[in-house]
Amino acid sequence: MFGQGLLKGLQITLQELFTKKVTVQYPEESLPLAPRFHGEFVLDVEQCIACSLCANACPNKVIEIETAKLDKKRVLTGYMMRLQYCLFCGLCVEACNKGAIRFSQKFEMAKYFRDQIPLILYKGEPPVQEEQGNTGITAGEAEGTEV
Amino acid sequence: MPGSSIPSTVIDGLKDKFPAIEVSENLTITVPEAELLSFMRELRDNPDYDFNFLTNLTAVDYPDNFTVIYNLVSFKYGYTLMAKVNLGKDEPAVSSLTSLWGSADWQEREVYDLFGIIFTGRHNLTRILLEDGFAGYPLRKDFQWVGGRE
Amino acid sequence: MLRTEEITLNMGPQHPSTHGVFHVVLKMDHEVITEARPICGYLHRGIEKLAEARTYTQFIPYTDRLDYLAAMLNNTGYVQAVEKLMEIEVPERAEYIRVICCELSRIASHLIAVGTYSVDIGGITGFMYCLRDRERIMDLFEMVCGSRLTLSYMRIGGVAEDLPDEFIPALCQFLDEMPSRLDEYDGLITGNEIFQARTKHVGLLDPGVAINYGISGPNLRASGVFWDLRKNRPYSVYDRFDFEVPLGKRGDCFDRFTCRIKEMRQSLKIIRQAVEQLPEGPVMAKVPKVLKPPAGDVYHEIEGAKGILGYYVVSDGSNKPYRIHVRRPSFINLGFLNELCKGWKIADVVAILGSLDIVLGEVDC
Amino acid sequence: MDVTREQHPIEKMTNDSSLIQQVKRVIHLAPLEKIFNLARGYSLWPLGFGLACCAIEGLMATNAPRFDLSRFGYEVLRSSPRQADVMLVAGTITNKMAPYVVRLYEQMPEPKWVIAMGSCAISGGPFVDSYYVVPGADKLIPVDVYVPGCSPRPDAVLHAFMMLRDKVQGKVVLENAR
Repeated sequence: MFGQGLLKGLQITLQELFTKKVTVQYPEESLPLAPRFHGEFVLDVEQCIACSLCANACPNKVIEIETAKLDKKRVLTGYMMRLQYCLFCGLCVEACNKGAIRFSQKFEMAKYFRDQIPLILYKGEPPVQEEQGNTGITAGEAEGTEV
Repeated sequence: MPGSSIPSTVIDGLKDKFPAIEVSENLTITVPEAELLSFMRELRDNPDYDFNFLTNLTAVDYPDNFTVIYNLVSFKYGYTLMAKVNLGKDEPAVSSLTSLWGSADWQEREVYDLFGIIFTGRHNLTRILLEDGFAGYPLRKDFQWVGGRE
Repeated sequence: MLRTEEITLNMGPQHPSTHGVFHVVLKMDHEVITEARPICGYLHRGIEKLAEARTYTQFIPYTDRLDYLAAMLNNTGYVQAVEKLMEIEVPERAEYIRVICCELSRIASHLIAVGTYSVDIGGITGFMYCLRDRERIMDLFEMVCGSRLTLSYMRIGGVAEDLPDEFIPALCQFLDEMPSRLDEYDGLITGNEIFQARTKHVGLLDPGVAINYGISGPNLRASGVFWDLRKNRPYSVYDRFDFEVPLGKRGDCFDRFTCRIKEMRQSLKIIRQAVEQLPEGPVMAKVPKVLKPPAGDVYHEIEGAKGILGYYVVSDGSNKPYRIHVRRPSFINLGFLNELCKGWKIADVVAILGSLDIVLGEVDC
Repeated sequence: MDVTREQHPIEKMTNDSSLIQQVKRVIHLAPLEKIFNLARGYSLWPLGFGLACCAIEGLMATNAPRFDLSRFGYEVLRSSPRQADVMLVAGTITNKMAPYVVRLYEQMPEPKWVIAMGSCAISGGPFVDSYYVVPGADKLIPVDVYVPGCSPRPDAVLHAFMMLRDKVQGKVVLENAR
């Protein structure tokens, strides 16, 4: 009979009227995010040993690490992620042995200006030079990706 | 994997018919360019092989030569076969297989677009992915370009 | 028949029914299509060239962006190709997790295909229902790997992380509820007379021609050709599952559509078996930190959501691939569009194009 | 000063007819404009224009029941640029597509806004090194809000829409505006 399919469809949509609503009222209530969610990055500066494994694991050379030598030890002086190039794939987090770089649950990263997008996770003063240590060797430069 | 590669008896039969072909260990057949069309026609039309499905057609830019790769599947027997044609570095050209398999049409155009390999004996060999005025063939190893990174 | 002056009509690159940036130049005699010339490449990003500057692991995220509706399948195809080249044995548990994720991805992709096809034909309701259920799969993916769309979950030698504890209960709940949802789609979309009138006996695809043109996946099976790599040439652990391959009879738009709905049911069946059989154990094989496959080449095919997805990987022995080529099913399926549209009316082009279920990221690579 | 259509102050400053036209079009009555902007902020009509992966999240999933863009009044996805206010650049812009993106933007009526969604639209993203990718939508058209992510969640897109609303309604003082 013609119109049967239409009635069936209407019946289904009518049933749906009485089921639980799936809409999340976003700004007021937020969706529960999974623990593994790939949000904005956070850096545990205490843990970071400036090994630049994360920078080397990155497919798109997003991470720029600045280090300085202090008593034959590498010290982190700068950690910047150029989020505009980031794939949010998680290879850097996976590469980190110390668990220093992690994802947070923050996803509201929208900005009005492009120059605010790069995420500066750490910016420290270079340590006081006791010997003639060289500063400012960036991991990115070693790979040949100068900004 | 069951029914994946072609049995060696079939390869031997092919060798008798086309003495010029070379078969490597993993049963990849290298065909001279001149015999490609007749070899492929034999593969498709002979009921012993019945390769009715050209699944993949691509090319590689090796330091010494271009290689065009054909992957064939026989639905009847479940055989798969990889055939290769080596081409010279300057003005590479190979005969087109569009008369045998329709799926060769777009894939040949893609290879022409990205490698600049000419497929002879077909119409409408134009760029498919890039725009018509694009200079160079991007998947060649000597292709130079400037990225947009700041 | 009365002939009129030929009209050229551009459909795309920005058109709601082209599913992305795709351009068809239609030559028409009155309302009848005489030639449909597809122009693609508006999303060509040169992924194959980018692969040559990245290591084997670093290319995994780029495979997501090919067929972004079924990223897990793209991941799997690539890592299996490299594993085949390096002869890595993947742990059992990882194989099962891959199967679960792949089939979820297939369902997600088919849900988008079904939903957008419903919009193309003129019913927004079906789209809303499909997207609602797709969100649940997205939630599952987010649990597993933290992303919704671009997943990058597979690794060469296994998967990135083991399944979280809350995943299996959530998956089982999804499996319980999904069949009734599929019945809803059948009632809403498939059973609708207007939908049937616009899709039945439209865009007929002859099986012989389809094989000759390299068409694969649900589009080929809708024409009645039994060719599903999960059955015909089982890779991974697909030979351990009991499922059917749905086939169509006529090869029209309606068959291509219903094939997808039926395939979703089979995918649910596979996932259920995989969950039951899921073994314990490691999820990652022992692979070296720096992957250097032996020099050589390999071609590996899996059954993607849109058709046969093949990866051709050439290694020169270094840690970066010499060349990677992807056999993209959407690209090859689209090659037949001209012949498929010929003789049909202009409104049917939307129906035919939608039924082919192309993803432009995959077409243009 | 008596500002009429004939005697606009700009005419005293310059003879450039195109500039005079431009200024006459741009300068409006401020209080009225505030009311207009309030209304505009609550009824942005996005252009139904998807480029790549982000279109699935930014246009389809946000319109889907879970996130439901229509709660804000933004659900009217127009396929014609003539009827749209907001262009959501969702995906990679390639060299082949760039002229069309510009043309679509130019076809949109004033006032218009652009949201660059995802890494690709901000800067070329993962494909920035490619030979065929435009490194960012702002190389072609002015962008109002950038949404990092690859691809951003639908909630993040909603957040971007609300940021754009604040900008349209003039609620935020844009720091270091140029």
